[in-house]
Amino acid sequence: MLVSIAIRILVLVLLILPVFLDCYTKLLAASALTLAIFTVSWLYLEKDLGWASLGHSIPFGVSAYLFAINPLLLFFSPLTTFLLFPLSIFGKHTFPFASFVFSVFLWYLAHHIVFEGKGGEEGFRAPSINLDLIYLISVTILILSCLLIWKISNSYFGLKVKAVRDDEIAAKAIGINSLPFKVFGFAISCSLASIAGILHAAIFGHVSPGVFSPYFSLFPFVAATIGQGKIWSSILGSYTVVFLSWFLSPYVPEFHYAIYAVALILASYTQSYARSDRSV
Amino acid sequence: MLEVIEVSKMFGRNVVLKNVTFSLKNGILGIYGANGSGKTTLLKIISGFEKPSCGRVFFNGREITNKAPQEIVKLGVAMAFQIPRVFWNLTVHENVLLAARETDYTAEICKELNLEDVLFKKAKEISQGKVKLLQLAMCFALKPKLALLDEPFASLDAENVEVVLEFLKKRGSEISMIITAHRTKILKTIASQMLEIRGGKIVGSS
Amino acid sequence: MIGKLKAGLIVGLIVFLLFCATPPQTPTPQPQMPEIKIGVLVPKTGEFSSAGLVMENAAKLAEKHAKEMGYNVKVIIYDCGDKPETTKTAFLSLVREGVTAIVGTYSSPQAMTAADTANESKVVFVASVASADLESKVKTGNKYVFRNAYNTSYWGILAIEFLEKTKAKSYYLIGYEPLKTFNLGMFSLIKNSTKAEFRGESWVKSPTVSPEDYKRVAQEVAKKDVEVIIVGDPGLGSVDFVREYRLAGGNATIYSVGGTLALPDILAKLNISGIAFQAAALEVKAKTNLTKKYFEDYRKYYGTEANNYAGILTYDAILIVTQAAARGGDLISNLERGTFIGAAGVYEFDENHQAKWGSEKLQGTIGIYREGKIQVVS
Amino acid sequence: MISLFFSALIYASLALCVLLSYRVAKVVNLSFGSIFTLGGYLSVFSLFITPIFGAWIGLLLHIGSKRMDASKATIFSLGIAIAIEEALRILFRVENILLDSRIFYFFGYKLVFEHFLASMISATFLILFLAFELKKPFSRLKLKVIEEDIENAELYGIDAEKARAIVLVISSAFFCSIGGLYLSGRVISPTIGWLYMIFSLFIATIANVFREKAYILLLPTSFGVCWLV
Repeated sequence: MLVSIAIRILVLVLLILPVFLDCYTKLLAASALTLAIFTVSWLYLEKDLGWASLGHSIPFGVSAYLFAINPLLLFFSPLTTFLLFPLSIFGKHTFPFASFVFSVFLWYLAHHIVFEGKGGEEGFRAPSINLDLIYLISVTILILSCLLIWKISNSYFGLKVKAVRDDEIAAKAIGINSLPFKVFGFAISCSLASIAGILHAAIFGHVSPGVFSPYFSLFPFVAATIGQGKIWSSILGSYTVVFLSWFLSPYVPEFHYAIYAVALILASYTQSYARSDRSV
Repeated sequence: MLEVIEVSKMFGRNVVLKNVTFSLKNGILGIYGANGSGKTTLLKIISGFEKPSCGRVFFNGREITNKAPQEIVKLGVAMAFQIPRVFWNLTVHENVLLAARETDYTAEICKELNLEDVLFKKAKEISQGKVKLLQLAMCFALKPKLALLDEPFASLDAENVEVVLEFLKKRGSEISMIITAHRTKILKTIASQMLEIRGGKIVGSS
Repeated sequence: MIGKLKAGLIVGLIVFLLFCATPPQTPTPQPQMPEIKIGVLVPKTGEFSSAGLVMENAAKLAEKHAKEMGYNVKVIIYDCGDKPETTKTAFLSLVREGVTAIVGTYSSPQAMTAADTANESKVVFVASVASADLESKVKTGNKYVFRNAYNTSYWGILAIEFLEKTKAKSYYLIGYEPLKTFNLGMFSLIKNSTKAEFRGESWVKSPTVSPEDYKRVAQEVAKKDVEVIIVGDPGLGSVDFVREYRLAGGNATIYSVGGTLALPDILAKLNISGIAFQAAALEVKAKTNLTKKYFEDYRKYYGTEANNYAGILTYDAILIVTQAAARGGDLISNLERGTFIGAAGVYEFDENHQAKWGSEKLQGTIGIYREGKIQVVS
Repeated sequence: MISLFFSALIYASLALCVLLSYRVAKVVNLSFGSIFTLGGYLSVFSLFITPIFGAWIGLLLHIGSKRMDASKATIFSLGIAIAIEEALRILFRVENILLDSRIFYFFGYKLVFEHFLASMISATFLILFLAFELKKPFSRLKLKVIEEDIENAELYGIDAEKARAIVLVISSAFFCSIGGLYLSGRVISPTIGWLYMIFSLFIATIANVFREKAYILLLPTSFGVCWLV
């Protein structure tokens, strides 16, 4: 209990503190913040729906691309749900890898996206927004998304979503049609991931095929592993990965990949993944 | 209330049910037969979890053959599986609440089925016998007109068999039931009508 | 016990007081010139880390040479990774170090982001390697961006020059699909301004999509009767293509736009005759007094052959900034007006802040690998 | 055409490794890509150490992911993949490495000797496996039981763990040595193996559709995919 309160206070401090610091720290914090929103979106899909996506960079990256090509296209970003959702036909066990492979495929494909003579491996320039403003927007969105997920998760509706996660046949036996609940859950998660992608593009003012790279597709999984599947600690986990990799990269090349390797190996031992698994 | 007409089911070349026909007005119908005689398949066909190869099923005059299970449930036919299918990561209370939709009724059923002591434990944390009770609780929490109970006494200890028997007798007056079992002894104490099924065919009734 | 503690405390206090009371050490004599801090963005990690190593070595060499010339320079090297995101943060952390200007970056997305960040943080950025469309940035009012590397149209000009010099009668173009936007511009320039006959073009898919596609293209092109093949992919795939093309019996001269096929080590190891390539400078053709020094010292300190594009241009960018900053006053106008000596030639910037490649004193070099040796074509 | 056939042979045998480790060892082994790359880097020193290192990593994989379900074992293999890649990045952060290669004449065709050798080894591997399929019905049956249900197999006294270890060790050793051979003549980078793995994963996925006949249809599938792509 005490630990969880401490974590919440720490997260709040991490959210507020950068407002008073210099541009560089704010950029780092903003980057960690968007990735925290990204992690929260992933965590909802994994916790409440039981689908662990290793290709969550699909909604993240596609929305970032749409936003960069034309900011008005951002309204289409919730449609990215229909890129990720069809992969659920592979079943819960294969879904992580199907989504991972699909995100890698999009990574390659993104090198070929050319629009009005721009793009390709160079990527697109995204509308850049004032850092202070976007930082405040990101903080608001993170808090709102946590609230939203908390609210949905604890409602009767959320209970049905969780029921579908645990056993679709049992859900049918008590009259719950699983499809709409699944689509709804995917839509919530993908929309949040899309928002994170758009914020990411707006912060760096540029979108390149790198948004589909394993760095992003595996990020939420790794952050959630560090946070042991709890929402607040996973936010802290995102900050940890971002800060550690920025600060340690000059000493250990691509430090984040070392963190990734450790987190993936640990995650396969600890039970923090695909929770519906634990039942049967 | 329920009419099953000429229902057959094949898995590949394997015939599991062959021209099964029977009807139920009300009361409790017991179906008995050896393992693999087709009892479970029959219940699954009625509840919509399996599609019959041919034949038709009517409930209260409406055809329910090939309807999705969740639609059949809404018409008032609930099913309790032999191997319990519950929501393992939700608490017992949440499990029953999902079916009952109201807290008071949830509490009532849980009390009747002796689930009160594990009300706020997750389904995966309770014993197998309690899970079996939970499955029944969920089935009846739906307030069905017809309950299909697949081997409700299997893997229960004597004490829990008593609890279930008591419960079924009490509800039997208002809800029709089809209960399957491979032993007839307990079945005879509550069933008003009995069917024997062998090799996918109905061979006798009493 | 307490007594000991007290004694310790008193000793500590005395030491502290003594320390405070010691007069500050006599300051080292101030150098005549104020220190010029130059930030260098190098892709130490990620996809381009092998180029990053070369750039890092070259940057250290530039610092050393500049000091020998009497400039008071300090080079601060930061890792910019392989992504624009990492570049932006690395750029800002260099700004925080208080650098005069920042040079480097490798890929185009990185250079584009660095250019925007330069404008936001009002620090000069000299792109030394990337071939991105930076001129449009300058045109739209970002005066903080310069580029001493040549742009893709100059790639085309060098290719045309090669065709003219060798009096080739026909040529064939091999594009690389992921680099289509680059390749197309260069190809149309070549098609429009050379007398040699165009015999067609093929595109190689990314090996990540089809790992064997280069074989198909190589075998297809080997059957064509053509004198020069111009390869638009300067990456690792170009090596595969060349090997397969020769295996399939093709004997045309292959002209590469640089990159991997311009590396002396690779050429020597590959040992296939008739590979022409473009470079910013080659050791065999000294352009300024720094050319030879760069190549010789690089070999001396790092034990390998010097890189003739990413390395030398980073080296030059540091020297350019050093010379401009040492003149005092506004760095941007110094860069806009001055001329600067580098290892690849004498640099001047045009109105779009692009180094005037192709001018009399600054020209690319075309080399060809033949019978175990690199010869200069132009 | 002949080079296409040789490539198809190599990819078919790589896909066979992927398929076997999926079906028998119950893991979508994502570390094959890095093992392939590792083979390339090791071949700088000697080609003979490649299978040893490969086998060693296979064993590590087996021990590390023992008793894990498919998804967790796969996650584990992804972790190993990234760890190998990262280790290569730290150890070999030098200028581009171009691996040596020799020219070889085969019925008038000019080929890279190492590539030819890789195809021959692959062909042998495929033939041996098919012979095992056809000639040893009992072992084949055991393998099938393991593919169906590993716990059931153990219940009936089949040493599934041993089979798993053998599959992982052999397939990793194979990937590593093919990596050493097939990457010769190329400029290598720590990420180069991914594309070979994804390509063979692709072929294996298509072949997997044919269920029981998958092993026999691997070569035609591989040939078809290579020809199409």
